[in-house]
Amino acid sequence: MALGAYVAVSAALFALGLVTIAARRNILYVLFGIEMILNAANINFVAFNRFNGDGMDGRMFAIFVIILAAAEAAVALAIVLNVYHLFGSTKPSDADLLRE
Amino acid sequence: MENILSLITFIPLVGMMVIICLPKQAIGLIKGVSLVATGIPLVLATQLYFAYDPAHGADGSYWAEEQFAWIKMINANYHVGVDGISLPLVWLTSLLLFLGVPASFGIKKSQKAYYALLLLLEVGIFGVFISLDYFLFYVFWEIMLLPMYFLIGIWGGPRREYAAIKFFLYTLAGSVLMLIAIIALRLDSGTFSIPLLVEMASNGTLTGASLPGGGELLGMSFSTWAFWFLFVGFAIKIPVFPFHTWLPDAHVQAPTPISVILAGILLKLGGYGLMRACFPILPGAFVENAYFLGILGAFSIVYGSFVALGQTDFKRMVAYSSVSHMGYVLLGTGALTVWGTDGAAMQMFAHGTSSAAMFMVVGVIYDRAHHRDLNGFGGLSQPMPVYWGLTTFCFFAALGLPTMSGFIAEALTLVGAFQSSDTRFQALVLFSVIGIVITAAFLLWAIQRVFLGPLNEKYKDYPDMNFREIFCMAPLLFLCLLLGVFPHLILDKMEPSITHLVNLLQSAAN
Amino acid sequence: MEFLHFDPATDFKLLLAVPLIPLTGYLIQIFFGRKLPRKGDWLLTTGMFVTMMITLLLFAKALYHAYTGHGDDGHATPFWHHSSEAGMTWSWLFQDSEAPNSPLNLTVGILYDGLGASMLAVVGVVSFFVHLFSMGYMKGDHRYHIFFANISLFTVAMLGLVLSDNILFLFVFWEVMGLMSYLLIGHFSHDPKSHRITQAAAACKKAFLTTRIGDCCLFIGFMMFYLHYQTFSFDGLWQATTQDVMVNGWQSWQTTAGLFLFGGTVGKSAQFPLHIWLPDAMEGPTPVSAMIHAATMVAAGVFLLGRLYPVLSPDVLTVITGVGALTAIFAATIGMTVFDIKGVLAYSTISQLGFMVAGIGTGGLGLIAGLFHMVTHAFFKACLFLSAGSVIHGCHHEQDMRKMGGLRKKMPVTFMCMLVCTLAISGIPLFSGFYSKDKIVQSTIMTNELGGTWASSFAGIALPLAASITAFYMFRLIFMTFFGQPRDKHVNDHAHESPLPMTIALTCLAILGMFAGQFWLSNLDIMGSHPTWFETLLGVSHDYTNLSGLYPGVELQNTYVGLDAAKVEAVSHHAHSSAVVLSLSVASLGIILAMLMYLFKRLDPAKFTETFAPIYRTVLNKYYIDEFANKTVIRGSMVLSAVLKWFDGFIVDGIVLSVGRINKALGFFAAWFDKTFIDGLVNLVGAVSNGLGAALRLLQTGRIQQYVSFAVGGGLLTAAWLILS
Amino acid sequence: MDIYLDGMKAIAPELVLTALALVTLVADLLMRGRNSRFIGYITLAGLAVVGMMLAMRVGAEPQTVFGMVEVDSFGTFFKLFTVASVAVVTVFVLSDRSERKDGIGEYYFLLLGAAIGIFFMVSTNHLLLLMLGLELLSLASYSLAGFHKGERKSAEAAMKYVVFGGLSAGVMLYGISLLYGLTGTLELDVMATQAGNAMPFGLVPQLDHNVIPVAIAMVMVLAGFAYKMSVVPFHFWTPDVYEGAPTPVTTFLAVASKAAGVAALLRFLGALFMTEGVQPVVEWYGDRIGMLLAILAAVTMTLGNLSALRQSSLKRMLAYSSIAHAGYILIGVATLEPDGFSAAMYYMAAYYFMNLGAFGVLLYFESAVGSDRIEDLKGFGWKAPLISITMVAFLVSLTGLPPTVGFYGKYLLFKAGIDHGLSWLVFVAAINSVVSLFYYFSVAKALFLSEPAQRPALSQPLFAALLTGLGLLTIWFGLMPGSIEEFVQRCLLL
Repeated sequence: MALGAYVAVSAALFALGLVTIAARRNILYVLFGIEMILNAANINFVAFNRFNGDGMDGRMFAIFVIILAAAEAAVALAIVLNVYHLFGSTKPSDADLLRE
Repeated sequence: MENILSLITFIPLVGMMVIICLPKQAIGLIKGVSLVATGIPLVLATQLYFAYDPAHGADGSYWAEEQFAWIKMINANYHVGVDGISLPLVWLTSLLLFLGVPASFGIKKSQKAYYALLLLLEVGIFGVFISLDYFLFYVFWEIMLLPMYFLIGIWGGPRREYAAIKFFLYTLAGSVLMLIAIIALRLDSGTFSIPLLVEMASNGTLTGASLPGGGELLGMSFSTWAFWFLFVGFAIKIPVFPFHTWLPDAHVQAPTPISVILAGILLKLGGYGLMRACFPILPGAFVENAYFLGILGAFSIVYGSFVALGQTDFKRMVAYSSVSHMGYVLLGTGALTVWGTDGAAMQMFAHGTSSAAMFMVVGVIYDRAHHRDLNGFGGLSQPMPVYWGLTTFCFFAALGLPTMSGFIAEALTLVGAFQSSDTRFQALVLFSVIGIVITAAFLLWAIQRVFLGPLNEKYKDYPDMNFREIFCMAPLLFLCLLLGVFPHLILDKMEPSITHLVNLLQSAAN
Repeated sequence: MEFLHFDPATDFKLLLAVPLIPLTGYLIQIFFGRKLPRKGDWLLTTGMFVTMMITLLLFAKALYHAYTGHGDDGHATPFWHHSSEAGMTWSWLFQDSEAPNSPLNLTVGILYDGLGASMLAVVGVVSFFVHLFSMGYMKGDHRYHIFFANISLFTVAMLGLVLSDNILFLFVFWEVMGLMSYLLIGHFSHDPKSHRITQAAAACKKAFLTTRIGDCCLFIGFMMFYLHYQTFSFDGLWQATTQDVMVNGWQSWQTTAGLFLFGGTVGKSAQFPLHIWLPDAMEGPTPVSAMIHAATMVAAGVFLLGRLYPVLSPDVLTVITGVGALTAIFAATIGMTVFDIKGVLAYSTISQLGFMVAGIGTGGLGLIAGLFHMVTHAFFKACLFLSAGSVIHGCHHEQDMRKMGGLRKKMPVTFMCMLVCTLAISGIPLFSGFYSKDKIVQSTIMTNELGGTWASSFAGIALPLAASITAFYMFRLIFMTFFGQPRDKHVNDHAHESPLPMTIALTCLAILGMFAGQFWLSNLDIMGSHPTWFETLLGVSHDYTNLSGLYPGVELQNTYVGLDAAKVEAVSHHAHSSAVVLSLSVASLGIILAMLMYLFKRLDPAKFTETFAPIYRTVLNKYYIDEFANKTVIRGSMVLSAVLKWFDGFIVDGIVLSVGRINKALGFFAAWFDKTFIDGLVNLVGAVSNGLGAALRLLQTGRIQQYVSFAVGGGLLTAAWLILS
Repeated sequence: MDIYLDGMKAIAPELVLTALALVTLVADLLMRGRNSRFIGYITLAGLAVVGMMLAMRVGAEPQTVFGMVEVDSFGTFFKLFTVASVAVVTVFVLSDRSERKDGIGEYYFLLLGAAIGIFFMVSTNHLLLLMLGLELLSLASYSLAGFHKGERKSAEAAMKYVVFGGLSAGVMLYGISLLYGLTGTLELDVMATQAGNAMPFGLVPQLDHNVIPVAIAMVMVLAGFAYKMSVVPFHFWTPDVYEGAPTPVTTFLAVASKAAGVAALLRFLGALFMTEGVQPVVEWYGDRIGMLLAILAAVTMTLGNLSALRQSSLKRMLAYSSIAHAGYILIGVATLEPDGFSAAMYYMAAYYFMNLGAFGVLLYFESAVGSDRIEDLKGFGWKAPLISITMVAFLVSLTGLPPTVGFYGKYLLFKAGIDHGLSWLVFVAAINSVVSLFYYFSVAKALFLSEPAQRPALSQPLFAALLTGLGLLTIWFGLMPGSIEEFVQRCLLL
């Protein structure tokens, strides 16, 4: 399979992630969106590593990113839970005390 | 004394420290310390004035120089010195600040802070007048703003907040432009030293060539934009039309002693800055634009006087008269003649005394009536004859009556400008003369409205000026008269330095 | 007669003392006057007496020299001294660093010549008598000591002006006189008891401002000369100008500069159209009117012309003649309609000043005559004013002539003095005015015959007419005041002769007014065909082509140029006889008319005023010149100032505000700006959200997903820029 | 094994810091959340040790350990900076009257964790470690922002921060992956210096071939830095998070976190465009990036200042002000020249003094007045003169007026800008500093230009002493800036 295909999939995933973050009305989806972006990057890393020949940099990076994503999800979920407690909603736009 | 200039400058700072350490309640002590801390510089400055050998300035060198490295990384030095242009202003500063202390005795609010700020202000002003290093100059220039902001803002009139920030804003707007120009000059020349910069300028090596793109900015050549940036910085302080609108507000809102210092000295910083740190450093651009500066000067003269004529607020009127009077400084220097520049330098001193006295005049009546509406008085010469006498004296000094220093200054300026090799200046001089007539008109009209005619019954029990008020005003009026009759007392000191300056500029013109 | 020789070494010290004595007096008076016995009047009057004696002594020396000194052609050598002879010069601007002769410096000294000597004496004498008169007249005034201090300082300035050897110092003293005039006119504006307190306050301001316009012209004038000749000294200006003109002819700038110089005269000597301040200046105490506004200060403009005559181009002289003649006739006509006793004298003064100026404008003989008229006029006009003052004083500050009448018996001394001086001003032989005024008329005739200008033709008609009118209104004054029946019983009952100091002053001045013209007693030259003492003193020749007594070593380029001396002399003789006839007839005509109307009541003035009602009203209202000036110059200035004030507040200041206004579209800035700067004036916060820049604010919505979108959008823009650039 | 040991020695401060973090965590557990102050003191002591260790390293020979950690003076500068900021923030936490006394032991742990992230972030040329450091910092910051669990504002701030931060990190990561794909390496200096077609091939062939992918990758990576520094258009989170987070946390975000972003950006750009042996085409591309940064600088400072103008909350105003300052710092960065970088570093140091000070005073006002609204400070200057005067010194410095350290910093930035053809940007910055005067002095105005307030002052001598000390240093380094500048120059020898 050509590199282009991997990159296309990753780009699509990245774009989908962005749209999810920006458009979904549930904070959990927003977090999913972030995960999608991270995974889009992961696809890239692995694919590029495969096509760039030897070396393990890309794959290593991908592993670290997976760990990062997990950590971030943990922290984010804790925060979201707290928000849900205080605002009684999972809609990100409901939390808008802080604004102009 | 080796370090006389540093002593003059920093003794007020010591005084300020002492005041800060004193308890708030020890008002007598605070006033005493202020008097001493402003008095010693006055004595030292007087001594310096008489010790100064004017011939020293004929080759552009400085007196009582001190120099040592300050910030080595950028080659900024603590370099101070005076010449015939700055010395009279240093002396005037020491005098006005000294008189400013007793003039402030009427202030009852937070006196400790007031006198501390006053002394800090003095440090800044002295610093600007004696600095020969551009970086040092700039630092002092800005240091001055802060105490002024608070002095107007805390002890001022009803709209003091507006006036204070407006003052700060205008001056800062000018000075950031100045800063850019200073940096560009430094990058081009590798030095902050004003004498060195002047020397390089006269050798024609200060062209911006070592800046990227030859130092062009927004399509202007280096010397042009650097000149205008510096000029605007100083012109705001003078103030020249159209940068003057901070002045009436600042003056009107400031308490009397601060107005006195503002009009007496702070405005001079602009004119002084032009002569010391703008024109000789960028003589080429100056010569190119000299006529335009002349126009600005002449227009300010006439414009200021007409606007003053239309005022009903006593203090605002006096403030606009400053706009008018300071126009001579630009007109005189722009003409590039020795007399014109002498006149401009003298005008700074003369206006420093007469306008300071005028603000004291306003202060006297404001303290009693708590308003300044020119139309609200009348016949005050009956209960207050001494006040009337001194006011008349002062106003006639301001309108340039011969035998007063203002006349010498204005006459030298006008005759000097008339002789300019640029004959277009003749038209400007003729135009400026309108300002002389109108100045007389609004001052006399003010006298008529305030002092003459039937007495307004409300004011019939007003006490005449007390000793303190007379003490603050009399020395200034005496100076007006003294220098009007014996102008050589000051012209002798200034002239060699000024001739040197004019020669420098003229050689750029050729 | 050794003591009458002029000795520079001592006499210049005396000359220096002349202004210094009253100056010292002034300083003592201003600080301690209130505490001195009699409020210090004796001190200043004594001082003035000493001053007067010195001026008279020095005048005598000049005269002695003129009558005994011999020159090559039998004429007296010019009496002309400069203090540099005694080593008395003063480097004014610089003393330390400049060579004394550097063009940058200004070296000043004292110039003492025939003109100066006579003027100095006039000032000394008049000032002393005015001081003396004031001791009686001002008695009881609540600012008595200040009054004396002020007239004393005024005298200092006038004396200094006369002694100046350069135009700049003349200008200095000129302006100081303006100040003192201001203070003295406004004297009553501090007096709560005065019923004209408001008018006095306005009058002093008007006087100063009007003359200041002239002063500025003068300043411009000598500045222009300085530009070309680098000198302020009279001597230097004469030499430089004549030499320049001999080579290059008269140039247009000289005409312009000359007109500006003349502007000074117009202001100070109350020539049309700047004469408007002088009638108002009568608000001042009468001694002030006598001294400042009749004898000395207003004469300074004429004196100035005398000093600067060689630099005035023929075109300027033409204008001077025209303006002078116009002023003479025009003020005289107004003088006929005024009922205020001082007002008549005021217009009479303007008219007489017009005579002098017109005379100087005709040049040569006219110059001498004009200056001479300045001298004689000083005496008789001072006396007239003081007499009027005496009348007013006697009538308890009543100035309206319609309420007087029949005062002849109540105030005999005043009447006699006033009559003498009226005869003098009317130009009756034996009285001083005749000899000077006659010569002015003679000069106009002469000029016209030698090829005159439009101005001299006009003067030739206007001046005799004015002389006639002068005689008319002066006698009208005499008849209305001193003759007939008392018109107001109250005034008349309380009228009384003035106290001794006043009458002494009056008498002495009247004597001078009678004899100051020609020594007709000694050579019975009643018609004045011989040179007057003044001409002798100035050392002018018979034909008036040589004025080297006035301007030594100067070949005048504007006086009878290219004319044969013999022809000039012949014309002069011829003109003299015509002038005498003309003068006498017009004077008689005026007097007879006045007698018919006011003494014998054969003609009713009311009929005339009815017949010529529109003209009368115009004249009565002083040709509406004040109104015109008010409507144009003053109103114009005020409107301009109001416009500029508005401009300053709303446009210039508004530049910053308009930055804010532009930013209204851009957002917060304007809102903040207005909130802080136009406190509560406009609440723009609402308006802001309508603007473009609401975008900026709307961006910070508080919604995280929108932030994300904006950030992504911004990032895309950034990437686009990076790619496209 | 020697290499391994040397490496451990080289990263000893990081190790000690990690240990310290663990100690605080364990201690908190052991004390069961009681006596949290004690943990604060432990933190301070530990930071002092770390600080001393770092100080001893200044000027040491630079070395690379474990193939990716650069131990050099540049890093040391920012590490010292971080240690100092964290120490001051710790003191803030200790003095924060609104903070609970107990159960906040993890506060210190999180601060230290963030510091560890910064430590690694600023000392690597390897994109992996950079990313890890950045994420560690971010994760700790998210938690800190939401530290006040019961407060809606705090929770909202944390939520916004985590979403925006997650997105930014994701974008940056994606950019890194692209960069990796384009160049075949994660090491920045290799990207810049590699020429020819051998593996890894570096940036050169890509730039020769087609710049668009590189541009996209670059912008994505820069977005990560921009987010940390609050540069437009990645600044949106700043005002809201700053306002909602506890004030000491805000201080940390404004000072240490921003400095970390600056440091990482400087290192990124330095390694990519300014290393020895950089290929001409890469250098050329650097100029484009520099111009991009210059434009962003202009927009950022203008937006920050204009928005700050109408804030009524001091805290939010300082947030916008910190955006504006990011713009100023970018002037130095955009020059892509050593003197510009040193100016930026100097300004960072200046920023440290004045902003810590300003936030400290804010903290004081919050305790004393109970509000951060500027209006509520009216006349308080007369009640608490010392702190208020100190505040004026900070404000003057923030505005950039002499004689303060902020002025000198601005001077250096302007100088670098003019010297490298960015005069227009300097002009914009100059105008901006005039604008900034308005809002900074609205605080001074409120403090002093009104009648004395009724509310009594709060006596906190130690805290006041700390602030006064910062104030004096602000002025002292303004008058005698030589020492810091020398230090900066020594540290910049990359």
